[in-house]
Formats: sequence, C-alpha cells, structure tokens
Amino acid sequence: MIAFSPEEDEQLLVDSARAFAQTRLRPRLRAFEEARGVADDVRRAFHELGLVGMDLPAELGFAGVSLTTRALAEEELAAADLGACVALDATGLAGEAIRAGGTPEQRKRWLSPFLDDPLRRAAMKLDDAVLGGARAQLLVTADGSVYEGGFTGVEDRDVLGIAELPPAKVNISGAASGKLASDGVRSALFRYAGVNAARAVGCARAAFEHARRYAEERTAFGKPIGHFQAIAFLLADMAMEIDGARLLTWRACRALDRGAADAERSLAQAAAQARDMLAFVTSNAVQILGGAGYVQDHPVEKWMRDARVLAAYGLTADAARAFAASGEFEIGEVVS
Amino acid sequence: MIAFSPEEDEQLLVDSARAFAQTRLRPRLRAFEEARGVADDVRRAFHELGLVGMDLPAELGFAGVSLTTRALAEEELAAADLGACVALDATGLAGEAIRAGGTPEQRKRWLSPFLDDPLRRAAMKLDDAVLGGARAQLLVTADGSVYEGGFTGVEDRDVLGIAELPPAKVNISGAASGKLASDGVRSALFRYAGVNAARAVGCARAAFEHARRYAEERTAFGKPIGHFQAIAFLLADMAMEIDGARLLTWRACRALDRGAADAERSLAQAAAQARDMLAFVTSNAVQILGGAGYVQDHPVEKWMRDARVLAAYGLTADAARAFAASGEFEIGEVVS
Amino acid sequence: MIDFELDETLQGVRDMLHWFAESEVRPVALAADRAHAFPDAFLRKVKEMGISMGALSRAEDEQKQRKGPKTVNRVAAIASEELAWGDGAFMLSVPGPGLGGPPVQFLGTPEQKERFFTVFTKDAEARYGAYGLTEPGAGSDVASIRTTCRREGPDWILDGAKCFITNGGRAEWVVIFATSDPSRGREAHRAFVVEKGTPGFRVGKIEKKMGLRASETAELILEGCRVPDANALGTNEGFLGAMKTFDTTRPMVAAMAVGIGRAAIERSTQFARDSGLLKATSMRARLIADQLATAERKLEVARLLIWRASWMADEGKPNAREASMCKAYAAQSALEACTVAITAMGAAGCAGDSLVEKWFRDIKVFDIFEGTGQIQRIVISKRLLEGLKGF
Amino acid sequence: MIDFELDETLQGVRDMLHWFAESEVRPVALAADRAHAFPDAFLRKVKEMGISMGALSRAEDEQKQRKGPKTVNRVAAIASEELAWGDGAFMLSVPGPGLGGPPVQFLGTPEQKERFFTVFTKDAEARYGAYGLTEPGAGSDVASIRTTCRREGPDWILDGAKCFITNGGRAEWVVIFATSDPSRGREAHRAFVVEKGTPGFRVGKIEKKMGLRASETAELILEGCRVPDANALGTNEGFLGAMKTFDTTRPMVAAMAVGIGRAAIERSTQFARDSGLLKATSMRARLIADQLATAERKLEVARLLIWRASWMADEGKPNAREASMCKAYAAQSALEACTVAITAMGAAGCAGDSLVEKWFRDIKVFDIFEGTGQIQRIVISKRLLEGLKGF
Repeated sequence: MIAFSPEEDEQLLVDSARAFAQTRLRPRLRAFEEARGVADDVRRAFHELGLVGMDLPAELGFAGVSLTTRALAEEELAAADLGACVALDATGLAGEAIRAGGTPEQRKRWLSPFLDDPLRRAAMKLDDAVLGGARAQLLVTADGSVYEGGFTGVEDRDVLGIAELPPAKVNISGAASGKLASDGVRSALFRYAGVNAARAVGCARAAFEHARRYAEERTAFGKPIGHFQAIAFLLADMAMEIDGARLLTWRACRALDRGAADAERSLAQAAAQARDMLAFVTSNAVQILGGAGYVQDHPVEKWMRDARVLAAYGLTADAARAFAASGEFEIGEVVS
Repeated sequence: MIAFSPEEDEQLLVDSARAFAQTRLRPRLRAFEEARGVADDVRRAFHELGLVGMDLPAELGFAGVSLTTRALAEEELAAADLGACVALDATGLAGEAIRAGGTPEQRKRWLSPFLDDPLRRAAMKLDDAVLGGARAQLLVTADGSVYEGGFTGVEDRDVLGIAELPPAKVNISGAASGKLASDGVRSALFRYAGVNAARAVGCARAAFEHARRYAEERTAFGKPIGHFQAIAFLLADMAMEIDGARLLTWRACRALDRGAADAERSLAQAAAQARDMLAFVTSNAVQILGGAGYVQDHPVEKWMRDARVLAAYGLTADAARAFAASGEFEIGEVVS
Repeated sequence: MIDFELDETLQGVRDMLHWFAESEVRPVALAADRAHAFPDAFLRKVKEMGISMGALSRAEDEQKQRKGPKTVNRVAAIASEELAWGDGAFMLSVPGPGLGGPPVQFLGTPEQKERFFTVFTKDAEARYGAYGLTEPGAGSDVASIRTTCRREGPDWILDGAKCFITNGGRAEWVVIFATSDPSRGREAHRAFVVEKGTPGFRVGKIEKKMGLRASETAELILEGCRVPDANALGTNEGFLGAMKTFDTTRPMVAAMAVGIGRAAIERSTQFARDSGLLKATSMRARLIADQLATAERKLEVARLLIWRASWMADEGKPNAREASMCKAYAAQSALEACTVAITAMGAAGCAGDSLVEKWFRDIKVFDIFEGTGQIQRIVISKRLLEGLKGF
Repeated sequence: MIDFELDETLQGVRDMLHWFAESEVRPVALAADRAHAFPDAFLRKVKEMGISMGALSRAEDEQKQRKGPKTVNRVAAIASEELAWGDGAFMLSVPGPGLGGPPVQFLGTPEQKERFFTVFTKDAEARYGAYGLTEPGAGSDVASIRTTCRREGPDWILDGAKCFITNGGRAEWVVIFATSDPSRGREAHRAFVVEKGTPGFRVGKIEKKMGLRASETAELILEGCRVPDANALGTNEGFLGAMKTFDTTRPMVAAMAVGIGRAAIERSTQFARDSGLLKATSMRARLIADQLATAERKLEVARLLIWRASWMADEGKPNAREASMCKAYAAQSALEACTVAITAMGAAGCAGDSLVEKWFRDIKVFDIFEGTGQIQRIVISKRLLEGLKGF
C-alpha cells in the first residue's frame, strides 16, 4: 500500500548514519579535500558501524540491507559531504559488479576481505579516468575483468571535486585474476544508479539547507534575502525538486528490491532526474550565497563541483536518459 | 558593421504595417475568430497597402523587399493578432515554394494573379492537415506539384487557433497543373521559417505587452502584482527572451539576404528559438492574468492557441532543432 | 514502510474507473467539448453508477466509523487521475457536492451535513454543489474578498459577486465566502451555504474558456441576498475553512493534471509508435522520443509527490507544504507533457478532432485554479523560511 | 541598418586577439590556474604587446578627437569574448586600470585622469587599477555600503572593508566607494582613488575561489585611511558613477561569459567529433549533439544581445535595460554551455587536465559578479513596469 515511512530498523540506520556523518564528516570537509583523502580513523569508524558494503550479501557477512534501505543511509552520508560519502564507499561500483557477476567463490574471494580491512578499496575502470583508481587494491574493468594488483593508479590532484577518489588514470600491467559473468557490470551500473541517485538527493539537501539558512540570515535591501520572492520561490523550487527526486529514487530502489520488471527503467529515470536536480540545486545554492558561494569559506562551491563528478560516474545522466527513452543500453555508451 | 537600426524605408513600412494592424486587425480579433475568417474589406485594405507577397520578386510587380525587411513588417502584423497575420498571407509558404522552385513562366502564371485579386489564396499541403486548405485557389504539395483547382478543402471549425486558416483536410481529385524544381519546397521551408520566426516575435510581444499592462493594473496583497518579484522577474525574462529571439531572427534573415553559407542553419536556429520563446511567453502571459487569462475576455488565451499552430506549420520546431544539431533534413520529417 | 504498490481496494478503484473513463467518458469527451456540456442523460447515468464528486467527505466519515486506517485521500488521488485521464471537464462535471463538499464537511454541523448532502441522493437527477470563493478583484489574494455579509434579524444579507465558479450556474447550493468587515481581513471571513433560488442570488455570465469547455464556469451575483443563519457554516472559521479545503483538494487537482498529461503522452507516444518515429534513429525522431520519455518521468515525479501529500492527509499529518508542492509540480509537468505531446504530433496534433489539441487547451488552467503556481510557492516558502509571513 | 558583420577594424581586433588567445594564453592557462597566478614575465609581455584592460576609456577620448563614429563598446565586446575564450582569469589579469578605469574616466578631472592613468605607462611593469565597491555586508545591495568617509582638514578619512576585489591586492590604486552618511543612502556616496601604500590601507585575505583561480581576488581593509581631497572623484556622484560603470562593463563581462561558454562547447564538440559521437545515431549520441547545438544557439542569442547593448552605448542611447539583459542571458547560457560541455565529455571532462573542468569552475561567477542574475532582473523589470521603484 502506498506509504512513505521508513521501517523502524531503517530509521535506526538512518539516525546512526546521520550522527556519524554530521559529527565525523562535515566538520572535516575541507581537511579531507585538502588531503585528497578521508582520514583513516574515519574510515575505521565507518567500517565499525557496518556501513561498508552495507547491501552486499548477508551470507558473506555484510549487513545485507535492501537497496531502498541503503538509499536512506546514503542520503544521510551525502548530506554531510558528497565527497566523503563517495570516498568511504570502499567496495563501490566494483563491489556491485562482483556481487552481480561473480560466482559464489569469486564473491567470497574478492568481497570478504573488505569485512576485515577497513582501509581496503576497490575501483571500477570504465574509462581512462577512474574514481579511486589511485589507491585501490582491487580493480574491475568494463568487460568484467578483475585485477588484484597488476595495475597502478596515477593520482590527479587538481580535479573537479570529490575528496580522495579523484578521477585518476590507471595503468594496467599484470593479467586479470578473474572474470565476471558478462551481465555483471551492466546490472551493477543500474543498481549503483540507485545508490548515486540517493547520494545526489543527500548532497542537494545539504546545499539547500545551507542556502536556506543563509537566506534567512543575510540581509539586503532592508530584509533577509529569503524574504524576497526571487530567493524564496527559488528555495521552494529547490525543495520541490529534491523531494521529487527522492521519491523517484525510492520508487526505483523499491522496484529493484521487489524484482519488478520495470526496475531498470525506473532506476534510469531516477538517475536522470536526480542528477538534473542536483545540478540545479547546487548551482542555485552557490547563486543564493552570491560571492560568498564562490569562495571556499562555504561548502556550496565544493558540492557544486562534487556534483559534476557524481554525474560522470557510473551510469551517466546522458546514458540514463537515453536508456529511459529508448531502452537501448551499451556499456560503451556509459564509458563514452 | 554591427548595427541595429532599420533603414528609413524599412521604418516607413513598419509604421504602416503597425497602423494597419492595430486599427484594422486587433479590434476585430474575436470577430475574425468567430467567423473563422478575416473580413474581405480588411483583406482588400491589406492588398492595397502592397503587403501581399511583399518579398516576392519585384520583376513580377511585388514589393520585392528583403527577407529582413519583411520580418520587420511581419512582427508588426503578428503583434496585432497572429491569427489574422497568418490568414492575410495569401501567397504564404506555397508562394515561397513557387518563387524558389518555379521557372520564370511558372512564377508569372501562378504568382501574378495575386497582384490583381485581393481574395485569391494559396495553400501548401505538407500533411493531411493544411493551413488555408479549405479556401485556396492554388495548392502546392510537398513534392512540388502545383494544383489549380482539382482539390477540395474540408474546413475544420473546432481547432486550436489561427483565424481563417485552420488546419483543414484537403482532398485532391484532379491532376497537377505543373511541378516545381525539386529543391523549391526545401528552400521555401527555410525562408518561410524566417517569416514565421518574426511572427512568433510579434505575437509574443503582444502577449507580453498585454500581461505587462495587466500586471501594472491588477492589484493583489495590496499592490500591483507586477511589483512582486515573481511576476516582475517573469516579465523581465519574457522581455529578454523576446529580444533574443528577435535578434536571432534578424541575424538569420540577414544571412539569407546576404546569401551567407550558414543561412539555413541560422534560420533553423531562429525557428527553434522563436517557437520555444513563443510557447514560454504566451503560456506565461496567460499565467500572469490568472483566471482572466483562461477566458476569452482577454486575447492571451487565443495567442497561446495560435502559437501552437504556428509551431506545427512549415519548418516545425522539432525539425528545425534537429537540423541545427545534425545538418540532416528530410521534407518527410517536417511533415512528420 | 516505503511502498508504491496499490492495495487491492485501490487497485480495484483504479481498474473500475479506468474502464469507465475509457469506455464511457472518452467516446463523448470531444462532443461535450464542442457542445460546452455533457448530455443530461449521460450525467444521470454517471450518478446511477455511484460515481460522485465530493464523496470524499462521506467516505471519510464511514471509514471513521469502521475504525480502519484512513485511505480516502489516496483513493481520491488514484480516482482523480483516472477520471481526468478520461476527461478533465468530465471530472468537474461529475454530479455531487464537488469542491463545495469539504467546507460543509469541515465546518458544518451534523444537521447541516445531513441537509446539504442528502439533496444529492434524493432522486436520480444529476445535482451539484459548488464552491464560491474567487471574486473579480480577489483571485490569488483570497484574503481580500469583498463580498459582504451582515446580520439582519434571523438572517444574513450577502452582497457581492463571485467568478470562475465551477458548476455555479446549476448548483443546488454554493458555499459562498464573505466578510463581515473587509478591513479586518481573514478573521472576518464567514462561509454560507446559499441555495439555488434564494432571493437576491442569481447567475451572471457563463464563461467562454480556452479549455475544459464542457465544464460550466459561472459568475454569481449576490444582491441583498438573504440567507438564514441556519445556512452559516461554523463561526469565524471562513478563511480557515477555505484554506483547509486546499490541503485535500490540491492533491486531487494535481492528480487530475497528471491524468490529463498522461493521456496526452500516451496518445502522442502511440502516434509516434504508429508512424515509426519511436524506432527511427534520425535526430528529430530521437529528440521526440526523449521529450516523451522525459515528460513521462516528470509526470511520475508529480504522481509520487501527490501520493505523498495524500498519504500525509490520510495519516493526519500537516501537509500544506506537500499539497502545494504536488500541485505546483503537477501543473507544470502536465503542461510540459501536453506541449510535448502536441508538438510531437505536428499538424495532426493541432486538428480539432485530435484529443491532444483539447488536452493542450484543458491543461493550462491547472496552474491557475486552486491557487496559481505562484501562490503554491508562497505557501511552500512560508513553510521553509523562518519568520517569513508573506511578501 | 540592421547588420551583423564586423567591419575591417573589428575583424582585425578579433583576429589579432584570437591569435594571441590561442597561441599565448591557452598554453599557460591551466598552469596559471594551478599556480593561482600568471607568471610576471608573461604579464609584462602582455603589456609590451599593448594589450590592456580599461583601455576603453582612453580609446573613447581618442575617437572623440578623431570625430569618427564611436565604436569602442563594440570593440570591447569582441575583444572580451576573444580574450576570455583564451582564458577568463587571464582577461581579468591583463595589466591596466581594469574596472577602475571607467569611474576615473566618468568622474575624474583631466588632472586626475592624467595622474591615475599614466601610472600604467611609466614603465614596463604589469600594473593594475581596481574597483572597490562590494563589502562583506553589501553585495547586491550596493546602496547599503558601510565604508565611511569623513572630511578632516585637506583630507578624507576612510574606514571600512571591501571584499571580492579583482586585483585589489596588487593594484597601484583602487577606486573605493564610501558613504559620508550611511543613513542618507545613495546620495551620500563618494568615490576615492586610494593609492597603494596609503597609511591605513591594507590588503586582507586573498580568496580561495571555485574558479578563475589565476585571477587575484582580495579583501581590502581601510582603518583611518587618509586620502587627500585631490583623490576624491566628482562630488556626490559616487553611486551614479558606480551604476554608470555597469552600463559599459556589463556587456563586457557578458562577452567574457560567452567567450568561455564558446570555448567549452568547441572543446566538447571536438571531443564528440573525435569519438564519433556526432555521427552516431544512438539515442545518447543524438541527445549530446542536440545539447551542444542548443547551447551554441543560446550563446549566439547572448552574443547578439551583447552586441546590441554595446551598439547602444556607442550610439549614446540609454542601455541600462539592455546591458542587464545581455549580462543575465549570457551568464545563464554560458553556464548551461559549460554544463553541457562537461557532461558530454563524461569522466574525461572532470579530469584536472581538462580545460572544460576549469571552465565549468570559472563560469559560475559570471552570474554573480557585476550584479547577480537577480539584480539584473531588478534593473530590467524596473524599466518595464511603470511605478516600480524597487522591491
């Protein structure tokens, strides 16, 4: 039956993710960016909370939550800082590909180590530029080959956004240590689109909240700028777009959890909607702050940059929109 | 050199078109719509001013003005009423096709009669539904066949907009009385896209002006609604879009007049821009008037309807945008 | 939980109304538009089938008695989308109390409810209630209505004019909002049920509209109109009543917009499929396929926002912000959908025998009535920004 | 007449600056962004070549003397687009009076012009002027500046702080706007040329920005800063001077935005061409081709609006509305262009060695400085609606 309340256990997870994110991530947002890395203590705390690979199979020892539940948690993490949220996802898209395309043995071999090592990371190489390529221990390529070592990441310190996991070039030298079933990467891209859509909602919420508070406090022409229709209505539109994207994301994640026939299309819709929304919201958050939004004293400029990287990672907005319109899908199109 | 002043003779034509349009067309806008026809006396006056086929060849006896000059005049006519402006164009797209694809003899035979008979009309059949098909004496089809008689128009009185020249079905019975050169229709579509873009600008100007005045007069919450940013900024955006589309239209018409290599692309850009703009402006003019905009006491609801027909006539907005993006063009795509 | 599935009841409502909309409403919609009304016989038949507008209120009472979870608002959202998918003007012409229902339900005494609601069930005729708030000088600015009410012995005397009143010309009664003192703003507002034939109450012009032509929109004139005190609703809750109505009616109106937008996209998609456009790879074909898919996506967002607002109403959560959000988003995305649909069909979309042409004319008013898009944004932003009381 | 062709002079300016932008600026732009400055040697070379910011004012005087038609604003529009096409931060770093030029030109006496402009030509060093209007508490609301000026004997004492001042930290002088009485609004505004090294005048922090990183943006602090009366510009025309500046600078800034947007679309189109996307017929390829073409079209609209505003300025027509229009439209369409460009390139667009990544960071501020998009709409709507004085 149509309803919109998280279950009690979902709410507990949300609360714990929010508390962690707001106390451990948000205060150090610029420090992580400066260092191009989330600190190891934070990574360990995240691991301890059981948030690493939270929707990976319970039989391997992961939390094994549904995609919908994960979406709720990801929104909270990204609402603290999108960069850190992405950086902390140690298994990431690569992990999804292994889950979707791996045999039980492959899953165990490549995923289980993440349960023990909070600093272990996986990367997915869809293109030259790869998020997390520089520091990963495990690499999955677009054709489903899995490398353990035998590759080197080239860090690129001057990039758009996302702390720690910049698009970095990856050079592969060794041979693959295995190969996934052919539709693993495809499935992973769709499932992960739900994760990223939830992150987009979280980041947008943070940017909106920051802009909303600024608009209440900053005065011009004799009153808070939020009391002018131009700003107030813009905030209303931002709130409306965020809520809309969240609901579409939930719907898509639920469809996948239920195994619905239209799950892929729904995920593609959510991906397209959430990224358009995120671009709109982060850009206007900067706009509402004006000059203050363009400098690093406030986090909104960072989130606007982070948002671009998110849009280029995994199932891109273009590919998602194209799939929703045509049902056509080629991994090559995502890689561009 | 970059400049934006009409020449003196252009200004004279503009002034005369405006005077005619505001005194003879605007006051009878609803009467023409009700009758599905512009009155014959108005048609005769229009003819007397030399405005029929104004940019058709001077050697046939027409005014022979440039496309840029015609654009200036069309804006004035459409600023009175888009429906009447289109209805008064007796030669229309068909005339353009004959000019572009006809031999000197064909042009003389089919176009010259328009100089003498103010009630003569031509129609172009691109699809089942044809503007002016019901009352025309001359018909050109998408493949360049020209019919004098041998066809019957079926009027459709309950249609979207545009007085007198509704999309009507046309049944062809007789044989064509001639055929145009193969690229005539294509050239005509592009040239006429400039004409229609100018009309879009004129109609948008009228709708904007109506909404602007309403916003100055109508009060709500204690002041004129135009003094609230939501309405004021909307009017600013409407004015900006109108000016932008006008300049792009002028640029495209000038490019064609100069025989520039990029004229077709420029005309396609203007067509796409002007029609998006017109939809935006007419819809928001209705919006600013609120309930009053949705009823026939004000002309804005009519212009919003007329605008849709304009968008479907000749080089459609979709086809124009597709051509600008790809350089591909098929007459079949215009016909849809 | 978070769920988007319809339960059996909802699914049943949807299936039944979809069948009805498709097989009964659609075939007559175009003719009704041209005739500016649905035939009486058809409307009687609708009533006979038990389809009623404003039935919401009574359904709520029944659900209360059964003590089951309240679902009426979700039912209304699903029902509104399906009926408007059949025809928007039809939905507004469904016999019953219509928008007049909620204020009687919210503000009326049990006696008043009994009196004013039973009129609809007393015989087989199609009968209507109406909601009279808007005035020539007070549209968006609801608080500034100028229709006055003053006590005279056991009665009230009403003077003023109302406009854009759906079914106002044929209604058995209209809830008229008036003020006992225009200088006192909202707190002086009162609501009255003015019955057909009351001396001093008459119908002015019937509007010629851009769309929804088969729905009657009337001007109402009150000149020394004498209304017994027994017809006064509540005490000083006139404005509140008007506003509270919106929290449940805005999601319904939004759902209607989605229904129309969906109809247009479906029709246009079918046209594109039949003409091979959906399979073609030309630039124009691809652009059209994308526009149709994007419009569909935005309608889905609107639908989810509507479901949320309706669910909140059912759960008794304050939903003014969410009701305005879904209304604003739905109006916008449905207009976009109808624009995309008519554009994709080219000249064929503009022809008078094309339903898409009609839907394009119908849809614009959804961003105007029940509060314009601008008014919705005022409602939303006042609930986002601390200390913002108005503009 | 109505014409969109460049005459020989304009074409010459365009060709020369395009060559310069392509061969000299582009190769160093990325390194300068990372270093947060252009190398001194490079800037000296720029000066040597006779490329200067704020040269507009002097060119105008020269044209007046020659009594030819005034074209400086059109020249500035063309020049700004080409230089910003090379690099936006570079254009803001071109030696010369910069935005400080116009107020000195508009409000200065011949002696003041001589004194303040010759500093730029006295030697081969790259030297700058600056424009100090914005304050921490007064961005869009220019009239509410709080930096004060008071007369003390032959001097003025300035107190306050300015922020977001381009080249403020290295400028030879800064035009500082101050108020003699904050309660009197605009009429109490005065403008002063504050020279480097003036006691009580110091540079605060240098901003770390999202983009335009190679351009210096400084905070300036005035604490009992003593400025001789000879450095006061005009009399009570401070605010007017600030506003009049905008009528010529907004089209220039708009042209810069178009230059950056065009650069991004060109780069991304080249990427799409190289990867075969422009010829492909897949849905995604078609969508990208359309987005690139649409962005290009909107940039063309922006360019024409800029040319019109510049032509009006040259013709001596009041152009405040048109200047604001072109600024608002250009900022918006250039942001859209950069967004489309970076999206079309996927992950490659986000990489740090991609100029498109830099342009995406650079472009956002164009909808903020020289008046936000909201401020432009205030300017425009005040000139559309009778009786509207402000909000």
